[in-house]
Formats: sequence, structure tokens, C-alpha cells
Amino acid sequence: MSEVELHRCLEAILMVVDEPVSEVVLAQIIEAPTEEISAALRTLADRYEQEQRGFELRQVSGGWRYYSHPEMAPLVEKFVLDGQQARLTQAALETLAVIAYRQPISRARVSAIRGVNVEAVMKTLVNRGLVEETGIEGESGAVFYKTTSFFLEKLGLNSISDLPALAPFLPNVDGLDEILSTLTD
Amino acid sequence: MSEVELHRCLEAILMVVDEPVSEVVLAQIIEAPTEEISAALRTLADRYEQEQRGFELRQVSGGWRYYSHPEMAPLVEKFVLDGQQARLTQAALETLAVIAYRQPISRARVSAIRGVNVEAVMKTLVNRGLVEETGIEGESGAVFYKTTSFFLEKLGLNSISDLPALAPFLPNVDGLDEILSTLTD
Amino acid sequence: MKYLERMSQENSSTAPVVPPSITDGRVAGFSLHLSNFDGPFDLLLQLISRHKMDITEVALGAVTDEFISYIKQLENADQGWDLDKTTEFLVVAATLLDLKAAKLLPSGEIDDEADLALLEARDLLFARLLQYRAFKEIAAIFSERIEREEKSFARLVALDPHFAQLLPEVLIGVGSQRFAAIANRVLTPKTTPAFSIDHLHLPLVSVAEQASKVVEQLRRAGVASFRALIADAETTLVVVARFLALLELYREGVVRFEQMVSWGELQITWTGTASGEVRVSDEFDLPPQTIDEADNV
Repeated sequence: MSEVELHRCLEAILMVVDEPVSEVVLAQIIEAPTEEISAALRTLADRYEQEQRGFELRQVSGGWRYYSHPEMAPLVEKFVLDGQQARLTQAALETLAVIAYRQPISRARVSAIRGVNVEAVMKTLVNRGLVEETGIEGESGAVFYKTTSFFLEKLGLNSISDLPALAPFLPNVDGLDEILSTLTD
Repeated sequence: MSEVELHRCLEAILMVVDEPVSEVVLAQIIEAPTEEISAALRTLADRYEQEQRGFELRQVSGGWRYYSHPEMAPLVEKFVLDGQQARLTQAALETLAVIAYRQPISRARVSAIRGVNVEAVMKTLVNRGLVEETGIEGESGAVFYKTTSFFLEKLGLNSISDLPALAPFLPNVDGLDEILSTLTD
Repeated sequence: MKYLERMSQENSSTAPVVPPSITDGRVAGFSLHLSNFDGPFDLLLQLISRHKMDITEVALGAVTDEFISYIKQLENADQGWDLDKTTEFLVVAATLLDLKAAKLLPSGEIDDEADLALLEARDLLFARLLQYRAFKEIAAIFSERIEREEKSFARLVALDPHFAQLLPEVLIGVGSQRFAAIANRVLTPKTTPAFSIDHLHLPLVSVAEQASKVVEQLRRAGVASFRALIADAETTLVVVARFLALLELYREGVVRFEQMVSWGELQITWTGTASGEVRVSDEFDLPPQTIDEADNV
């Protein structure tokens, strides 16, 4: 299949989907190797950007979908008025960060890491569909929490593994010891 | 506004609207003369055709909308027939849940509860036979929706009263409506 | 913090911990008054950055003094702090003080167990602070991403009728229980509604009354854990009242507290007489107005 032809197929299918479509599904339907589909999607997305299209093609929460271009947001908002949710507070963002990197995690552990009681904030995150319960630990009866696919979508992530690595933000253990040994008053 | 800029605006809006949008409305939003909008839409549509895109921009019942290209219909049909599309999306499930537990309910109400525009999703649910119109409210002229017997069948229930009870901590219907009325338009 | 009504509204912890300034109690939500910080780690980080110091080479003396001075302002502020919040700050403050006092073991020599414990406390505090800082930085990234994301709108349009009629029969894909769970989540109000609680008349619990129950139990057992003493408490209010009663009894010198580790079991030993009346102040049972008036005298 020529590149033009492949792009055409992808554009046609993506125009009718109402949720992200995975590369695997596209490969099945178009009957082409997944790697080829994958490369074609990336090329297509890059071209749209170069051509300064008003829309973009992006891979979010495991699949590809058309979006309006972020720079056009003020214009599009005139059409899509509802759907604007209140901004997350700093406390909610920090709690979300802890859950995202340490999931599944109990509320008590989140509290311990943040150094404050997180009960109200956790409730907000659950209500807003960013976090959900994922089971109860046998012994303690503690409820565990994890992030939802809506969270991925909200952050424009493809999967949890696409989160920036935490390591660079945390000094490594050797470093920590060294740093601590230099601490003086 | 340059031609590129104008095309960008049109592409952004048209990519996310569900209903065809008229040239007059587009002219208002973009703040450009209707004739200019009209000409730009035609140019854009011609370009897509020349570029052999998988989609096309078409004027239908007084407005413009993106569609997959007619030549790609067999592929799109194959995609639609594929089992992937049989399953309801998360957005559709959530909307269905709201309707099931709060019926009869207007679309505006569902939007208010879900915090997003549910127009497209509602249409999907109606098309899938899970939800149907159930009359129009006298004053506002708002259409009300309810779940169908097909919905009950799909969920394996005899009647709506067989739906599992909601969590006790949820405000009862009266209380909830009061809260919602402060949130709705 | 003096009246049960107020305490009951706050998220009282059942953990037996040091209450905020019992002498005054008029401590405040000073996080709003002083600076916009959220918890002790946040305050500590802010202090460190205000002094333009890297957390890794922090001059503990200055930061500790300032941290403690914030805590001290608790006493001058107007409203109550809840138990949880105060403890969080006290734990960090205590650790900082320890570290400052010991000059952070300059030689690195560990002479006795106290030094070792101090070293551990220091490492733990800084490890936790570094971890908190990492998540705070990640939170900023989240915020940027969300902001960017909110500017793009997904194409979410219904299928053309022509294609829609080809669709295979729909699958809801979840059972009725899961369906109800989705409804629960979606139908829970997004904004936390401000409910008036004026109409809620919580039954008042008398501290004096609870004290007599506690005394009776302790006289019988001699020693009891706090957990045991509140085992039959029906409401959080009763737990709070019993805790206050114990503090009153401590002031009267008839009980002794023992807690081996922080957050550990609190053991209460009866040291008073085997019989006879034990006086417990009715300070906690007075209605708010009375206390205000009393304070003004």
C-alpha cells in the first residue's frame, strides 16, 4: 500500500471514531503491519503540524484520535462551552502525583508522603473521576486507590508508563547519604 | 486574516462539532464576512479532494461537517462491523448510567451532571437503541430521555426498579436536584 | 478547640496524640494567615527556599528557628487547629529541634544509641522531605499537562446514520453492579456542596460524665490502653470527650500516660485513690458563650 493510500485509510477511519483507536485495531482493519500503521500515524500527525492545520492527531490513553489544535482553544471554546471543570488545587495535584507514581496506594500512605491528612482531597479526586478504588487490603482493611483512564486522557498520556521518570527528581540513595553527611548547622 | 489562518480556524471548529455548522454561525464566531467564510470552506473542501485525504468537508442540510470520504466507505464499514465498536465507550456508559438512574431527564441535565457536552454520546445511545425520547417539557421545550426495554434486556434486568441501589451517601433525588439546579444553565 | 461542637466538626483523629496547646486552645488555621502552605513539609520547603538554600545543604539553625516561630504563632491566632494538623507540625518541629541541638553529629562518630536515633531521625526527615519535594515538582508537570490538554477538544461525533445501522448489537460490557458503581461515581456532585449543618443537633456529650466512666474503668483495671477505654464509644464525639477527660485526670494527677513509640498504643495507668470522688473541671462542658465571657473577665 502506498503512503498516500495508507494515510487515506487512517484518516477515513479516524474521522468516524468517538474514542481513541489503538494501532493494533487499525492494523487489523487496514490489514497492514502494526509498525507501518504506527509510523504512518506519526508521519500524518507531523504533517498536520507542519501544514498548520486547525486540528491535530494525537495518541492519548492507548489510541489515536483527532483533536482541535490547542492554539485554537479560544475559538473552539465558544462552541463547546460546558465541559470546563474547576481547576485542581495544589493539594489535589500533589496527591494525584503521589497516587500516579505509587499506585495502588492506601490513603494513609499518601498522607504519610504528603505530611498532611488527604481525606477531603482524595474524595475530590474520586468524584472527578481521576482516581478510583482498586480493592481492599486483607489484613488492614485499607482501601487502595489507583488512577483512572480518564486521568490519562486528562493529562494527554498514552499510559502510566509515559509519566516522566520520578528518579531524576529524587536523589539516589548514594547521593542522599553523601548529602546528609555534609549537612552541618 | 490570512488564508492559512482562516483555514485553521475553520478546521479547528469543524473537527469537534457534531452537527453541521452554517456559514453564518462560522462567520460570527470567527468574526469574518460570511462570503469570505463561504469561499474558504469551498477552497478547503477542494484542497482535501486534491490531496486525496481520507476525509472530506461537505455541505449538508445548511451546514458544513467532516465526513469520511465516500470512496473509503468499504473500509469504514469493515471497521464499524468489527467487534471493537460493539462495546460502549466509557463516556457512553457514564451517560447511560445518569439516564438510567435519573430518567426522564433532559440532555442539558445530563450535560450538567457529567460536566461535559453529551450531545454526540446521547445520539450514539439513541442510535444503539438503549435510550429513547419520551416527550417534551412544556415550558422549556426540552426533550426528555429514558432508557429502553432493550437496555433492560442488555443489562439482564426485568425492570428499572431492579437496578442496584445507589450508595446511601448520595443525596436523595430532591436534594440532588436542588444541588444540580445551582449548577445547571 | 474548647467546645465539643467544634471538635466534632473537625476530622478528629482517634490516635491519642498531644492536643494543640491545651492551655489556650485558641490556635488558628494559620496556614491562611501566614502563607499559603499545605502541611509541615510544604512550610519547611518554603522556608528553605526563602533562605535561598538548597535542601541538600540546608543551614538547619535558621530554618528551625523560623519553623518554630510559626508554630508559636499558633497561640496568637484566632481559631482552632485540628488535632491532625497540629501534630503533623509538632512532629517535624521536634525533629528539627533535636537536630539543631545535636549540631548534626559533626564528627560522624556514633557514640551511643541516642546518636544513632538522632541520625535516623535526621535521615528520615530529609528523605521524606526530598520525596515530598519530588512529588511537588511532578505536580507542577501535571498542572502544565492538564492545562495544555484542556485546550484541545476531542472529535467526538456520532456515526453517520448510514454507518450506524451497520453496527453490531451493542454490548454494555459491564454487569448491573458495575453499572451502579459507575452511576455512583458520576452522580456524586462534582463540586462539594456547602451543606448547612446548623440544623444538626449533635447530642452533647459531657466530659465530666465520660470522666466518671473512665475513672470507674481504670480503678477496676489499674492499667488500660486508650483503645480499650474507647472500645464502647458509639460516636467520635464520645472518643473526643474521653480523651479530654483523660487530660483533665492527668491535670488532677491521678493518671499516668505511657506511649512507647509515636502513634503507638497509649497506656494509661491509674495512680489515684481506689475510691472517693475525683474532681473534673466542667470547662469543656460549658456552652461557647460562657467560655468567651469567662475569657474576657
